[in-house]
Amino acid sequence: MRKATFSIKDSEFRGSFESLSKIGVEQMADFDSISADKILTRYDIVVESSEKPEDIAEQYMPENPLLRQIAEDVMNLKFKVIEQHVQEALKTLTPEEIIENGLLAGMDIVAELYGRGIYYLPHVMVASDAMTRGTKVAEAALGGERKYKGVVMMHAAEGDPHDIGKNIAAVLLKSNGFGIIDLGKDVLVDTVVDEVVKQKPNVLTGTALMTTTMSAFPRIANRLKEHGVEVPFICAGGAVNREYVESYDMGIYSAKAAEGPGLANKALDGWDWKKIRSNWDEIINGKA
Amino acid sequence: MRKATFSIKDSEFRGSFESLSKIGVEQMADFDSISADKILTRYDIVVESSEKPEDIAEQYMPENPLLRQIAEDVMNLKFKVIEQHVQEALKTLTPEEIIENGLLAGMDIVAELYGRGIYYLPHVMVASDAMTRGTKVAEAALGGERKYKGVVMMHAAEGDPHDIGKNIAAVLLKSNGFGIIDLGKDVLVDTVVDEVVKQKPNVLTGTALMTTTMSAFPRIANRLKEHGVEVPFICAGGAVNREYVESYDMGIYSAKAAEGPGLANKALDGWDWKKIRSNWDEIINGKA
Amino acid sequence: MATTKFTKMAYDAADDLIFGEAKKPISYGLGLKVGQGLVIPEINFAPRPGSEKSPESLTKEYVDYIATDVMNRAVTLGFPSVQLENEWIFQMSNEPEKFAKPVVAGQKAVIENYHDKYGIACAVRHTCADSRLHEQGMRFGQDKTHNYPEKMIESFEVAADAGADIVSIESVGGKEISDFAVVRQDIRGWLFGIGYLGSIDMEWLWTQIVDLAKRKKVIAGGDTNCAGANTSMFMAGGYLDKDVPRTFSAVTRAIASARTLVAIECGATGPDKDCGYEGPILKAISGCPSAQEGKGAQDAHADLMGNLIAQTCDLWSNESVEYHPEFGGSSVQCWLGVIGYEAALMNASKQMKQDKVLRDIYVASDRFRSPEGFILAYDNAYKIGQAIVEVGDNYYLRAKAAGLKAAELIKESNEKGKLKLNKQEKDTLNKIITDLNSLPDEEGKFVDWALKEYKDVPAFNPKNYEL
Amino acid sequence: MATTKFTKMAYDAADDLIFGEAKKPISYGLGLKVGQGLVIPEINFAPRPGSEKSPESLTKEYVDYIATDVMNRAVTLGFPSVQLENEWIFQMSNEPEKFAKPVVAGQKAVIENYHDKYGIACAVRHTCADSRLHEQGMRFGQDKTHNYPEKMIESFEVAADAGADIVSIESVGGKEISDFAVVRQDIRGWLFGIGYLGSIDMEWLWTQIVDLAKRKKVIAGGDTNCAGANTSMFMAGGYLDKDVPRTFSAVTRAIASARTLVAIECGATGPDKDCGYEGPILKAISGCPSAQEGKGAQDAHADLMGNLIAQTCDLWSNESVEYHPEFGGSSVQCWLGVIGYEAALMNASKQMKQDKVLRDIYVASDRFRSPEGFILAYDNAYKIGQAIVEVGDNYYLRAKAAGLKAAELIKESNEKGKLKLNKQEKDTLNKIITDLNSLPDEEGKFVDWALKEYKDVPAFNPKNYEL
Ligand SMILES: [Zn+2]
Ligand SMILES: [Zn+2]
Ligand SMILES: [Zn+2]
Repeated sequence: MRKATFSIKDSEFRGSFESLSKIGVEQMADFDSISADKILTRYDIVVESSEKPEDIAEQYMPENPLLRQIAEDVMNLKFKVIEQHVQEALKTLTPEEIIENGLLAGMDIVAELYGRGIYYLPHVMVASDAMTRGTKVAEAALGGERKYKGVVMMHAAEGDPHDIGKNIAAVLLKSNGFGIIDLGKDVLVDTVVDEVVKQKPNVLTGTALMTTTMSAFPRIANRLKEHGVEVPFICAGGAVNREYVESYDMGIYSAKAAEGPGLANKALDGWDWKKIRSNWDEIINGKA
Repeated sequence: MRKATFSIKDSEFRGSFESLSKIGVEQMADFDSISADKILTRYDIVVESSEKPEDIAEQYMPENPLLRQIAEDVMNLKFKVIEQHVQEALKTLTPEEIIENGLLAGMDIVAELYGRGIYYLPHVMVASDAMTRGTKVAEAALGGERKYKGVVMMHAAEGDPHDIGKNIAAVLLKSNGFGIIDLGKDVLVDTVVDEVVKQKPNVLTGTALMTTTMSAFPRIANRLKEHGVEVPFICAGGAVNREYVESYDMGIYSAKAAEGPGLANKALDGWDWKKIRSNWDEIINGKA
Repeated sequence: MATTKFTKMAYDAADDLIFGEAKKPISYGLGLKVGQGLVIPEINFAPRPGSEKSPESLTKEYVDYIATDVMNRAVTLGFPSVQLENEWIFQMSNEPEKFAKPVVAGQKAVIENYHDKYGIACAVRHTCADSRLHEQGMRFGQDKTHNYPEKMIESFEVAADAGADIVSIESVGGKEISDFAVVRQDIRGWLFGIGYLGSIDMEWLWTQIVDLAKRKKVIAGGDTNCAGANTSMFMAGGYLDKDVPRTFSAVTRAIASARTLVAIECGATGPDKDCGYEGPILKAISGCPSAQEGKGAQDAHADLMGNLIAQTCDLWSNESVEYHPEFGGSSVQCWLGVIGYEAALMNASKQMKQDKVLRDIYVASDRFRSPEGFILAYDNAYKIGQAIVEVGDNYYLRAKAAGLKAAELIKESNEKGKLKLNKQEKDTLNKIITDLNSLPDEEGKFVDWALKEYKDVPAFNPKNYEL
Repeated sequence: MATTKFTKMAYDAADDLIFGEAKKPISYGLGLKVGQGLVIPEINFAPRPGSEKSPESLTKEYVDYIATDVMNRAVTLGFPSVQLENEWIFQMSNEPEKFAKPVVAGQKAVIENYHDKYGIACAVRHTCADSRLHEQGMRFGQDKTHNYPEKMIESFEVAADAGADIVSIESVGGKEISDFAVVRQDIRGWLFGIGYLGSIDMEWLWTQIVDLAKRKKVIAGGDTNCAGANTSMFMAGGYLDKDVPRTFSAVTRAIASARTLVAIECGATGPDKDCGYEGPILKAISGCPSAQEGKGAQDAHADLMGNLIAQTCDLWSNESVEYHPEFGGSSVQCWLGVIGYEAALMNASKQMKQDKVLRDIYVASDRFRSPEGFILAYDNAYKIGQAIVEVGDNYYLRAKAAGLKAAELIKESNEKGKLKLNKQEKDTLNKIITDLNSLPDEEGKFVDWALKEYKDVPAFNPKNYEL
């Protein structure tokens, strides 16, 4: 069999390389002379908002000055002074009011700014850190346990160690007033099923970054069904896609962490997984 | 909203175009000076057989000189003289012998040469035309109807007008000794089902070039099942893929027309569709 | 139905042919400027099987999923312009008002939103199906069962009224003969089917499409000999395929160009269809912009000129991909990325004033990969164009001249030792030259011979061509 | 564990950097020659979910389907060479003898057949998984439940013994800190996680891999900061994404290069991993060949430098695609076509003696598309390389220098009016410069501060880094 004559002999390569250097040709182009506008369009700059965060926030700020201060601390990432301000407010306001109308109200503003692309994710994360600090102080003053508007149980799929997506989603849900039960990462199907049956969250979430781990989700869904338990099961992560998630009962697809609160709130409104699924596009586009 | 500044003004374009012509720069490269070997490899030439068709054919030629002549006529595409040679042979040989050991034997050689890449499809088609002419003469001399080794029913899917793939496959199957019932193109599911139930072919084939027409196949399979009929159903064509075809009962995938005879012959060996399917790779690779 | 046939070249020299620029540029859609200095990606897609079960599910697929995904990704990556193409599925052609209208209107609404919000230049092409069945009849009034010729024209009306910016078709005149001929490697039959009958049918069809497009104020883009030359190219395949020799498919491509040219002669303005690989020949003759596809169309098929065919394109296409998820997003998004970045490369080369260098690197990659690409290299495409316009007034003569010129160019390069040919390719090439040269110099004699020779070809009815 | 750190550049000038050629070329596999004048496509794939249910079904998927399809398409299209890459799935890493060995051996047998029959140059890369869990322990003897550190090294043994030509990994040292930092836009934390801890872990890990590779006579290719810088880049996304500003991700990329360099300093020879976008910086410093991916990797993800990143590549990759059918064949075949033709384009430019022109067109396409691509343009990559080698002896200082240099280059171009930045990008850039400049000049002081600052980060255990 004749061998294909494709090989490059080392000497050929070195020869051509050296000759260019000998000639000393300066070949690098003058990149600054090109008009990037004729190659690409900076749509992010095209739609850059000229609105100031403070102006947008104004319409959502609480009237009560103490609550307003707390909301501003959240929005402005003032995690150092927020605890002190919460202590102040506790003198005249209930912990529930402070949490609901101060801390969570501040996060609502942050979410609004994030939705408008004025705040980026890091703002949300750090604002949430601030909110968490303030919340700890307020919760300590509660009589009993804090009542969340709902509970979301979260996990990263069995065999999957990636949890950054889950962690971001947890922060956004917490910032929206949900109680979070975080089972962690690489959580066995058995564990998820047991915990859901035991603790009865309003919503279950799962993230999977690898296609070989996402098969845990339909297994969870089927096992829950066997137990007679039905719960909206929001599935997300790089591996999953809408087609896959909608192929098993309870599966609700989510592409971005920011979609979490919108979907979970529908569960609180009494929508079962079927209703959430069939109205998915409208929910995501804010039209339902 | 600021409009993106991407538009090319007509004047800019014409300007740059004209200046090149004015300069009269002859920019077209000297393509003949490049070494294509360093860019691509002509694998077809690398493995080009140096064997002559006649030498390969020698090992398969019938001994009887009359049959040998007929086989050579097929192999050498001598459609003008083949009828005459068949008439000659009928004086001393039976029509069955002539068909089996002369005409089909010639096509076996053609198939061998085609498999080795020495003959191309057009050779096969024209050889088959020659074989068909010879066969007509021999069949006229038969006492009763010709007995084929098996019968293959073929169609192009409901809604699909493309039939070149089917036509090529039909020629190859006929050249392999099968009787063909060609239902044509854009054949209703009902018609296919009725004809299979009525005529009971050994094998059914279907081709679909468009993904919106291939859904006819599982419907045919289900309807046949309802009738209690099971037949290997070879599905092919640009639209279908193995995963899809193996998703319904009876479906046997085929990527190339040349695979048809190999698969159909297994049905004659008594293999049901399940056995053909699970041994598919081996059959295709000639190892079963 | 007189049309003005091309008897001279729009370009003075082959070297003037370049991607992103055309002698007869055109603007349409929402700010889309074709052939005016930038190459535009054209994304082409198919709905998932099952989505056609109702107009609602089909519209959701095409509008909420496909079109929205496309525009999202185009903006995300910063592509200044994009064209969407829809090749109409059976349901849309069969019941245009019910299935096609909401899709056309819905997609237009989506791109209008993105244009308004971001300023992205965009347009939608609708390629209606040629659903005519040769054996049932290809002219009005012949197919009384399905009325396919009438339905085909109706499709264009619906498309244009509902929001299409540009309409096209992949017409099938002569295919009954070319299918018969290609599997028998009969170049004379192929010439009859596509060069002659195909051209007649093109004239009948495109006169109507151009008229309709004028009335409806949409662009009549162009056609492609997908049904003929692409069948031939796909059967020829690559180095492991042994069905049709690539010298045969190369010559069929040249013949096809003489036929696809008819659309432009009827008044189509381009850009013609992405899968019309004969585009470079047409652009050389007519100066009209063209859409092409190659390495970015691997989702639909492989070819042996993945880079070369970009040489003179004004739109760069992925041919077609079924909508489904990939790791990187939906399939339409992934392939838009592939073709959009290729357009960006070509556009960047213009900024660097190195577009002709890039063009020549494209050509160098595949010039000798196959005779098919070799004859389409812009310098050879130009020569084939010249052979056509020299006898431009006669469909038969010009198609034959195109085929012979292609064969000669291949032979010349092979004899020089540059374009290598395997044994089959060589033998076939010689047979082609012999066969074509054996044909009469007069159309009438050729047609008389052909009508006798091919009278028994299944589905062939001379009445389809008014013969 | 002393390694020789780079304190000078392998190349004299940025302009000497070009695709297809490396100062330290390497040959391996079946006739594969890397960095010796030709660019090679590297096709990367994932098995379908469900195929992992048994070693037999997994082997069938990887060997009978994937590898066979790849080699068929490479020969069909005439590609002179191809490299296959396997990123090990969980089952293969967890039970290497049972699941991985037959796959490795089977694929090797397939490519050997094609090499013997056609002469195609080929090789297989196996990228073993870094399965270590930070909270369970990353050094030997720490994770007593899963023994992941030990299992990870065992994977390499099995891969090398069963037929791998080149081994690589996407290691995760420092990720617990970088994940925490990226969502908070904390560049100092990111520097600690990847620039410092990541480098320490790289040294621990790569000393062992290089030793193993020498013993087993396979190539120790290299690493990538996929776990850090790619997380940052993917979160930054494109023009519609508002999670992480692209000035932040650009600086993380520069910092990552100082960390990925450690593999080479331990003795890895390259080509390193396709998704290591920091590759151009490493090549400028070390002269070792690199694999890259961009517009051909759209199947796995989009990026804002689809053309630019080809500038200095020696292998061109598709990153990953799940095996499934497309119109054009199987997905691996379609994407091999895309990357194979791009390699052909680059190789054709060498024949035309226009490779540097093509390189510059690649760069021009995306230089100003995002700060991320801007700093990787070979001239800027070279400058970042210089900043690294200037303080090359110290992991902390060189990573900080890399980050600061990247930030300065961005700022300079923006102030000139060339690289545009949106408001977030600008504010973030200024904060980055302030933050990095506020850090101590001494590693000891930095580490003391960081250990306190990040002590509560989940899964962070200084013992993992012997601190
Ligand atoms: Zn087409
Ligand atoms: Zn796909
Ligand atoms: Zn990676």
